[in-house]
Amino acid sequence: MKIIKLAVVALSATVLCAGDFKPAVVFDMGGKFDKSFNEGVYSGIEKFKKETGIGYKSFEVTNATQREQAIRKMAKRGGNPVLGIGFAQGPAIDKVAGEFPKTSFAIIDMVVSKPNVQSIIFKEHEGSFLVGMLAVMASKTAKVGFIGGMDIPLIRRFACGYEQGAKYTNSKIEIIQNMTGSTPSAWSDPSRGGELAKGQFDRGVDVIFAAAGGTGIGVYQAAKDAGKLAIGVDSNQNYLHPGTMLTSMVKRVDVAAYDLLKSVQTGTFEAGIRSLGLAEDGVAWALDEHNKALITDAMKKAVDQAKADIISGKIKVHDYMSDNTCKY
Amino acid sequence: MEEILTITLSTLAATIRVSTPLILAAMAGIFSERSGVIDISLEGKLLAGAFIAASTAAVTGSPWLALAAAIAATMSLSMLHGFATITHKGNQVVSGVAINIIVSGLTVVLGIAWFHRAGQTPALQNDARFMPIEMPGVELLSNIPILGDVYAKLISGHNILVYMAFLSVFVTYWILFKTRFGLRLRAVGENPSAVDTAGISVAFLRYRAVLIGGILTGIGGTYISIAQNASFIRDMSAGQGYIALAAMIFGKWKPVPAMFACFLFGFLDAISIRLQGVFLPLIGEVPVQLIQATPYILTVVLLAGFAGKAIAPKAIGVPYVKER
Amino acid sequence: MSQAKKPLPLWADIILIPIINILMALTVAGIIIYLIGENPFEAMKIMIYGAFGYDEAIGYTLYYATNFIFTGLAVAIAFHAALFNIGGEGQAYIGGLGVAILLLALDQYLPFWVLLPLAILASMIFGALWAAIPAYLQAYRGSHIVITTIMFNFIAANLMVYLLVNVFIVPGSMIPESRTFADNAWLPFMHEMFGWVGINISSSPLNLSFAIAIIVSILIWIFIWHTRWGYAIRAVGFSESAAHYAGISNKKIIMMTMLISGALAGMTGINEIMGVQHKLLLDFVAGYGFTGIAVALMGRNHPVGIILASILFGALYQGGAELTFDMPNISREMVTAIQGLIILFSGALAYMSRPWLEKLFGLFGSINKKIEVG
Amino acid sequence: MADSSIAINLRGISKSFGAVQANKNVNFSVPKGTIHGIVGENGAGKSTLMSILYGFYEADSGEIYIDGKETQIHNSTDAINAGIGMVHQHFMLVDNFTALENIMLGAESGMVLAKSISHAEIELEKLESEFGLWVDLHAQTEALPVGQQQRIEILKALYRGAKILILDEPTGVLTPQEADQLFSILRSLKNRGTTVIIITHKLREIIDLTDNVSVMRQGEIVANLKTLDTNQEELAELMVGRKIRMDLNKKPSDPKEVLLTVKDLSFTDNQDIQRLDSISFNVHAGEIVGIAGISGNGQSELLEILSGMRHCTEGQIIINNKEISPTDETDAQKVRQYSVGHVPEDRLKRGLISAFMTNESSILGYHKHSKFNNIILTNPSAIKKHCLHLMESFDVRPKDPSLKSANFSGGNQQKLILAREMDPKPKVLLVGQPTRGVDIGAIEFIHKHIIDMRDNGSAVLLVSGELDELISLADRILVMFEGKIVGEIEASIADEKTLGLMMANAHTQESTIEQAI
Repeated sequence: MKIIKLAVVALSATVLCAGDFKPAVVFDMGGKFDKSFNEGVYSGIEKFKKETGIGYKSFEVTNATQREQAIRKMAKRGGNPVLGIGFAQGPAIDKVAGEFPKTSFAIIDMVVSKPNVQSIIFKEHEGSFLVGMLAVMASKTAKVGFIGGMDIPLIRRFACGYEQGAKYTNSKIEIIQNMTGSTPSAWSDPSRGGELAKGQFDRGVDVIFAAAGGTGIGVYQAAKDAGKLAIGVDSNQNYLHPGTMLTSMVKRVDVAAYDLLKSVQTGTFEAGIRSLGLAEDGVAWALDEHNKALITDAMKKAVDQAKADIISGKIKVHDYMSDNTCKY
Repeated sequence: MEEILTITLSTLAATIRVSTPLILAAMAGIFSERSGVIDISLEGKLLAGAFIAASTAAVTGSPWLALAAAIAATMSLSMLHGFATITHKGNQVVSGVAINIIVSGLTVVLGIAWFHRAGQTPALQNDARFMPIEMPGVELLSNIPILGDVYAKLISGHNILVYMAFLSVFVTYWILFKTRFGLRLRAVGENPSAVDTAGISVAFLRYRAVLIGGILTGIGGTYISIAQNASFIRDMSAGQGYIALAAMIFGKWKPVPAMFACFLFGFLDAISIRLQGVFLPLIGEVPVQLIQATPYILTVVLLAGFAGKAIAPKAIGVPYVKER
Repeated sequence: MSQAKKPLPLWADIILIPIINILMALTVAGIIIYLIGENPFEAMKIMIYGAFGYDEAIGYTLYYATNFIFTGLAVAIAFHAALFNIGGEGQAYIGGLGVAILLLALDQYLPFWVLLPLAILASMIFGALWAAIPAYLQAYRGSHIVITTIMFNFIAANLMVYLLVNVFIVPGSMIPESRTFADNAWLPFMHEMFGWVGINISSSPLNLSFAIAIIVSILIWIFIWHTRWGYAIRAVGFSESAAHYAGISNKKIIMMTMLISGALAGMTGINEIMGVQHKLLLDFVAGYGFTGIAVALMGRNHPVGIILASILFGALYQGGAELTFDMPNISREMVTAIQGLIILFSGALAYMSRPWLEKLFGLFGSINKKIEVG
Repeated sequence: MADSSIAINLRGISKSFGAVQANKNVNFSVPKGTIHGIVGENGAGKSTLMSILYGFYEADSGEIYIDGKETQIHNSTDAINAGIGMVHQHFMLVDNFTALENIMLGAESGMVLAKSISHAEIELEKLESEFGLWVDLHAQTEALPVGQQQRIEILKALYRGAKILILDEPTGVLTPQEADQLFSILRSLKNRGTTVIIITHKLREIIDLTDNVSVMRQGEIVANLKTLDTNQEELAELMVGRKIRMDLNKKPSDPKEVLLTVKDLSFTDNQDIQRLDSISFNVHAGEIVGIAGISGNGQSELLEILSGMRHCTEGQIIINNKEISPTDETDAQKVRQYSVGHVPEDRLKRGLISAFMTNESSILGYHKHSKFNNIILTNPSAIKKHCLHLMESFDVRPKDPSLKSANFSGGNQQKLILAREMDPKPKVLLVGQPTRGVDIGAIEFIHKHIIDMRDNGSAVLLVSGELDELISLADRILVMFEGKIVGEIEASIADEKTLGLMMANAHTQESTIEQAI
């Protein structure tokens, strides 16, 4: 009996920890329904909530000062873990994590070196490589396009992987690239996204990969209106316009967020960098009933092969952020 | 050659698309300001129109109902502006600023309450939107070089609101200069006492002018959310109301010149999208921000009288009080 | 015979009417909250607690208030000369640029007590310069200052994007922001200063600039009502032709007032850039310039009123952010809407309540008289 | 009471604005087809009464009968429908409209303008020839001379079928010749059955033109008379309410050294209109020089230039042996330092700031004076003391420096301004319209103080629209016409008739008074 009792005590100790477990998420400016990055996190934690019945606190940031305020408030109110979405929250997490050394923090898309922070980053270049291949294979004009959000290294990383994948398939392919803007509003400007897409279509592009958050919605809409193809980003956006969405370069932020909560719940949280690529299923290309018709077996085969080669190291996809250039 | 034509045409077509809400808002501004009421709230009305249109379209699926609802909403804002500035003789700029701020907050608040999508409205299916119209004869003309392309890409292939915007310019011109209402409207913006002593109600005249502005901005807002785009996104008017105001001043409060000013500003926007990252000979890379700031800079230059004097209606900004 | 209307007593004019205006705005806001399906009184309670309930909240409230005091004073002083400076947003932005340039250039070389006055000066000069062009155009070319200052807001926004993206950005960074200043270029936070004297309060962005804002308010009060320059500004504001008769140059007053106004708006940069962010970043003004209009209108262009109105708006901002934590249905934009309503009711509809107040007072007056007679 | 031979019958009309009662129980009637004059001093309530008749204001109480029928007039439309037209003192015209558009405005014949225009052209052709009211219908209104603009106003009324025409101070901006033309038009209107009401404070016009006359004083009608039965003297007495002593017990002047010299002064405004044309004159210490002229002939500009409010284009001004122009960039404050006082023509717009407390208004123009300032801050107690001193010396009531300037009566405001400008004992005193809109008691007081200034050795330049004021106050009178000085006359031998002729510059063409303000 005594042993059992001890076990119960030990168990209850973990349960007590779990009682401290109050997930808190701070979304960034795009908002949790951006159909993309933030929304991916949202669906991950919603799934967690459904499965475990544990609720969470969330906040959507609307100005720069609020990031730090929101994260601190979450930590203060006992939030654990506190998850910050997006690189812009890096400095805030860095600061608040120092003030609350006992709380677990996590950030997506940015590296923060603190003993209680898990930095989740994705190898977007690997996934982009694959959708670049698909784009070229689907293109009839041998011209593919890329529309980024803000002109920042992270987006360049997408672009560079995409370019490399495209050239890998057809070295003569022409790639037209545009960035929506240079301010955070570039993530939520569908009108401009649509105009950029129309501009690319007029120049002969017939497949566009948009890595531009909410701006992408305008790109996909324009593709649909023009009868061209588009590639979604971050979340699986295939469902938006079946027949138009060739595929989506999925960043499994939902899985990452889910795993994070799970790890804190079970006490297996680890600080440090979690780098998620093809091998970890952190990035992928989406194939579902919405785009089945667009992906031929040959395409699927070629991409699956490339994926295996990347995982095995046979194909090296250049990471733009490693040297801020796109040389491969 | 082929490519230059394509790029030119696509830029011009983009110009038309981008100019449409500007034109509608600028005409709204002309009605209001010609009657002596400054209308800074063009921006807010565009935004409100966009929000209500997208919401209505999302719920009912009908673009026409959406248009009607948007117009109703913007007309209520016009009534509010009129109530503050015409009935209560409040400061017109303050009232306009207030409306802009209220709308930019309320659209998000209501959007979240209604749709739970962080202020966005649900994406619309095509039948809930105003879609491009193929004009008759595109096929027929397509064999004619240049002209065929021009017809197909520039003249045809826009949605009905675009054509309404163009129509609004000529209707505005006609009303303003060829009708009794227009004569009185222009008079009340210059000398309200003259209108009052001629036995015409200054307040009623100004209310009508402001309400027409409401109708036009309602159409403009509808265009932004359910024709140009397929949903409402917070602050999606993005300063177009102010650009329209600038265009109206640039056009010296006259409909046709104001339309050309809208084209100019729309063209600058279209070109800034296409010029991005392009190196021009001699100049090097043109900062996109410079192109984006050009409408504002041009307006300031014009207002400074360096590009012909812009003379505002004389009684503008002054609430009408019978002198004592 | 109609009864001659009596003017309202002074207290009704400067206290009662503003309060009625705020109440009307809050009532409309309450109705909206009710329509969204939340309890407006509950929301009010959360907001008040969130704004004043604990020391960190008060810190945030006063931090926001600091910005509003600067932009509110900027709008107010222009109003005194009958100018409508709607460009506080841009002037504050550029003022912050001035602070950042100075601190980025000199934070390695100079100690804090030298940097502080220089930074204040830089914020003022940059803000003033940004106001100078619209001012010049109004004074000497007759361009409408409302329109030009709006345009200058947009020009400032584009200029700042260009500079941040192309000049100030840290190479390889994701975010268009400058590097963080060295510690000696940081204004002390209020919680740090209290810490020096042994009082422990929670950390918040509230910093020394709040004290600067209060000092500036006093200086502006003295300037407007107790110097010959303030006299000249008010003379021009009330009657341009009388000022002209008195030999006060309208043009010079426009220039002087707008330069001061721009300088005040520019000082927002001290709080935001030197006090809180410690680096130059995008959109740090976040609408504070526009809020300044509401603050000035509500504060009746008087520094005391402006400080009170600023605290009210600070409370709205902070309490509003708090509200979104507890009532997910209400977003921070509710505060924006309330702000707009306050501008509407205390600006454009400021005197809506006046006629019936006058009647009410007339009624009381006549009753009093009857009593006296009786 | 339905006497249809009476065009207008007003009964018991009262109207007040705030605390000011503008009309008190006014009764009078005007027979059809007559010209009826209304005279009264400024502020007697004439314009208010006519604005009520025209529906611009609504009376607080009283009835209006038109052609014997009680008529409700709430707004101008009602008045127009009742056949009333009005030519306002300040024309109600849209400057950038054509004459035709202005006439049509509000009386268009249909939704679309083109039809209205052709209709109006035909109608107006008829009216023009019938009454000799020739106007270039397609000219921009602002480009037309005032006389023509007035005709547009008359045509406007007639085009609307007015049977009753009200004219408010129609001759203020006209030369006597233009006025004569106007009168002959009015007579021909009368002969065709139109009833005319004319407001004026010029008694000669009443005698020349009208059939009947009503005299107003302090908001009330004090007399209704047949013009044939009365004369100017009687009317003047009725207007003022007592016998007027034109005689101010003024000692003959004793001019000493020259304090103000004006040489070849010219001024062209920014619309390229020459307002002043080589004016030269002197004013000596101990002398009052009056400036006469129909308003808009350069008097205002002259005062503004001498006081430093404007810069002249050419010429020389020497004040107290100091030259101040034309190269010297000067302003009103600097000119004051040369010992110049300036009582402005427009008291409310210029002389003080209505929203200021009176102690603030009492240093307007002197606010930089070291007396009122410490190094940085103002000295409120010195200012208050100064204000009390001014109020004391000029009997300004109520004696409350913290009261808003707007809350004083016109006479007390004017006294405060005079006190402020006279208190530093300026060598040169410039005075514009010192008694406009001021009640009688204050007028005498003001006149006495101006003469005292002269007797104490100041040089006084007086611009006034009231000829009797000029004649009684001034020692010499200069007459201005079209920016030139066209004559000079000793006040002792001047009378209104001679001055009137000089002001009209009888031998010049009428059409040349253009663009008068």
